[in-house]
Amino acid sequence: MNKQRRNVLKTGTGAAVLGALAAAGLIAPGIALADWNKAAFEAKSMADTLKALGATQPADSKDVQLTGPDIAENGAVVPVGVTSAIAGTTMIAILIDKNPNALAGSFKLPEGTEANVQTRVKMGQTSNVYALVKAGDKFYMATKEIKVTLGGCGG
Amino acid sequence: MVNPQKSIRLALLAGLAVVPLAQAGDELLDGINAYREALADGNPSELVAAEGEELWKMPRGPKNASLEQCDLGLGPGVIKGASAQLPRFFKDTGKVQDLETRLMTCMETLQGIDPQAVVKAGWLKGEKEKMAALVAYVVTASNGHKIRIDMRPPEMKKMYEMGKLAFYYRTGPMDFSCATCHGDQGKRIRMQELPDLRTQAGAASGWGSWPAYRVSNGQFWTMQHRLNDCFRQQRTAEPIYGSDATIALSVYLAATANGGKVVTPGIKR
Amino acid sequence: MKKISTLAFCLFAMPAAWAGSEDTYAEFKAMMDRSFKTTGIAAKHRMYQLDFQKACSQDKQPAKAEMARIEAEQLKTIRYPADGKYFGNWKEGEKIAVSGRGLTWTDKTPHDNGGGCYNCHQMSHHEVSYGTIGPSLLEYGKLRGNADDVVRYTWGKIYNAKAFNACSNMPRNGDAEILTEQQIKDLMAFLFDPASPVNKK
Amino acid sequence: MATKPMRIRAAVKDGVTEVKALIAHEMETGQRKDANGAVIPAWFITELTATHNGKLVLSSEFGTAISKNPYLAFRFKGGAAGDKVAISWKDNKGESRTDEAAIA
Repeated sequence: MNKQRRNVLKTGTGAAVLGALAAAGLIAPGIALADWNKAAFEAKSMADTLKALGATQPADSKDVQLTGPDIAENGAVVPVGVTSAIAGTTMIAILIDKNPNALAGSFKLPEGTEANVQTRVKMGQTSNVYALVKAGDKFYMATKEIKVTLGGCGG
Repeated sequence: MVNPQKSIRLALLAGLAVVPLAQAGDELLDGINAYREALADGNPSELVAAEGEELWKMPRGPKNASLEQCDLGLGPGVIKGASAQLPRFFKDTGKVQDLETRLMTCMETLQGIDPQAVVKAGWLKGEKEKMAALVAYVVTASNGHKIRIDMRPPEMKKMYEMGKLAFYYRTGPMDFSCATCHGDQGKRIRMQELPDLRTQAGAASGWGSWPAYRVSNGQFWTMQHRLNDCFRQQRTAEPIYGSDATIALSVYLAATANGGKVVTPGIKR
Repeated sequence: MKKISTLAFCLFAMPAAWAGSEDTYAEFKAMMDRSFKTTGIAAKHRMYQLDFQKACSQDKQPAKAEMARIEAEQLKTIRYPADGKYFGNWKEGEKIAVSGRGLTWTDKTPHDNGGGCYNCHQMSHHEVSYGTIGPSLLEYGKLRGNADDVVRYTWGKIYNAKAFNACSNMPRNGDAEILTEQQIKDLMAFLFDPASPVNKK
Repeated sequence: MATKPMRIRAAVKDGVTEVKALIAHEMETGQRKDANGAVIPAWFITELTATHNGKLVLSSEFGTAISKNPYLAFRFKGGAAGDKVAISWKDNKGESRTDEAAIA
């Protein structure tokens, strides 16, 4: 399906075809532009995930900020936010070292969208969480450890 | 032969003299409070409430009617502030009802839906899932209101007495009652702080923040669901959905919380 | 079985300090009776109180004499290990202390239960998620040593806490058959063993 | 299985529009088991995009570690009261949904 769509786009008649598909309710507008990075999401280790994202050796940067609680009462819902002060930031990704698959999500930022996203992630256990940022063709990173603990009884 | 009384004193002395109060726990609690604040914005209960609004307005049941004429105590169709004044005594049914049993009455009288369809459904399945959505919608309309339970009717006074007895009723293999965990100040289970439900402040923070979305399982829980799981953890037999004991407990909690602020739907661990 | 046999005596008797009328109490019992049902292993007879449970079902503790009477009665239920060995494996004990599972209507068997100790007690140096309903048990063995009377008292307390405080919040782990003798031995080791994280940083 | 509506809030302040969205989705990891021990199959949003008056302002990819009923907040320059912000998602079962809200 994705491959087909890309081909459609390449032929130049894509816009019209996409419009028709969207109108028919077959695809949602805009979605055809995205292309789920299976290799990155299915990678297990941090290293393999970074590789799949094309981010070899990201530099630690103070201009990337990862916000999140020091301790989460429940790993099922951990609020995290990433901001980047690096000009020309085009991508933000959130990685969790000790999860079965490190990559939680990635966000592509078109011109005009601020490098500032917040979401909520699942954590299987206490782990380092990484914010990965792409600006130009370089990658930058920030880290924070988030502890996951048990809340109520029955655990 | 050991003198057990002497041993207790020894053990107590050792405990009190040497073990410092757990200061480390306070920093952790601060951290957890920060975590909870981060969750308050964007409460997924909104998604459930949106479904509930649709259900409220949708003609359903054998009578193909909506719930828009349902009287939750403030007149037909009035939901603003209604759940802040529940449970209450209803003359038309001659009963003290909580939000859920009152909604069941409306579903029966307006829509022709058998209350047993709600009672017998599994949690968050079938008619109970619909009930949860309706509850989310209704309680959202009381967010920020004051808890105002009308305790004048004698039926309410009696339910309060019954609820208080139920609150302290120790039973089952673990000898627990509600008061085992909620009958003292400043206690917690694991990292979970426990409101002291005997006091106005404790009851207001507990009663006033349910129903709620629970992030641990991603579910919206009504008060009946909350109470049911309290009894499960107490290891008692299972309370019947909407039974008098559950309503009596709700009256006891709500009346104790009177004057407190409603923050519903809540968001919980 | 003894739980069911006491049932007949307490169904309609009021707690001693109950201030309301006998009629109201009878009505309360009737309400409880129609409000609960058997689900899975959680049979309805769990709602019928033992005498001491009833005595402890008020906002105040019973009178001193009543407390002493209950404690004496409960003390008789404690069974010390037949082989005289009080200590099992602390690693198993830690698992039991961590687990809060068992005996609910969603549990399949009444035999595979946790101790739920962390729900109420601080216990080890590394577990930060502990409750405060009970006192801290950190460095339990290190602080108290392992003299016979301390060991025997601790066993008794785990087996039936009501023998030492009639209305204790702590379950009767042995008497109510929540934990097995072996599990209590493992918990004892967790509390006393110098190598256990209760005692060792 | 019908999809459920999202809740989208968008507000403009000082020339920047902040969007907050709650999306109804199970986000099942594929690593949990049901009561009978059978694996509950993965079911999660893979792609999510947002547009402002039809122009792309965010395109994201999710894995199974995004929480159930995902929450998302982001900001873009521009936007005026009454403009439309639309969010679309697609999941690994091929289901999709679009909802929109007016900027306040």
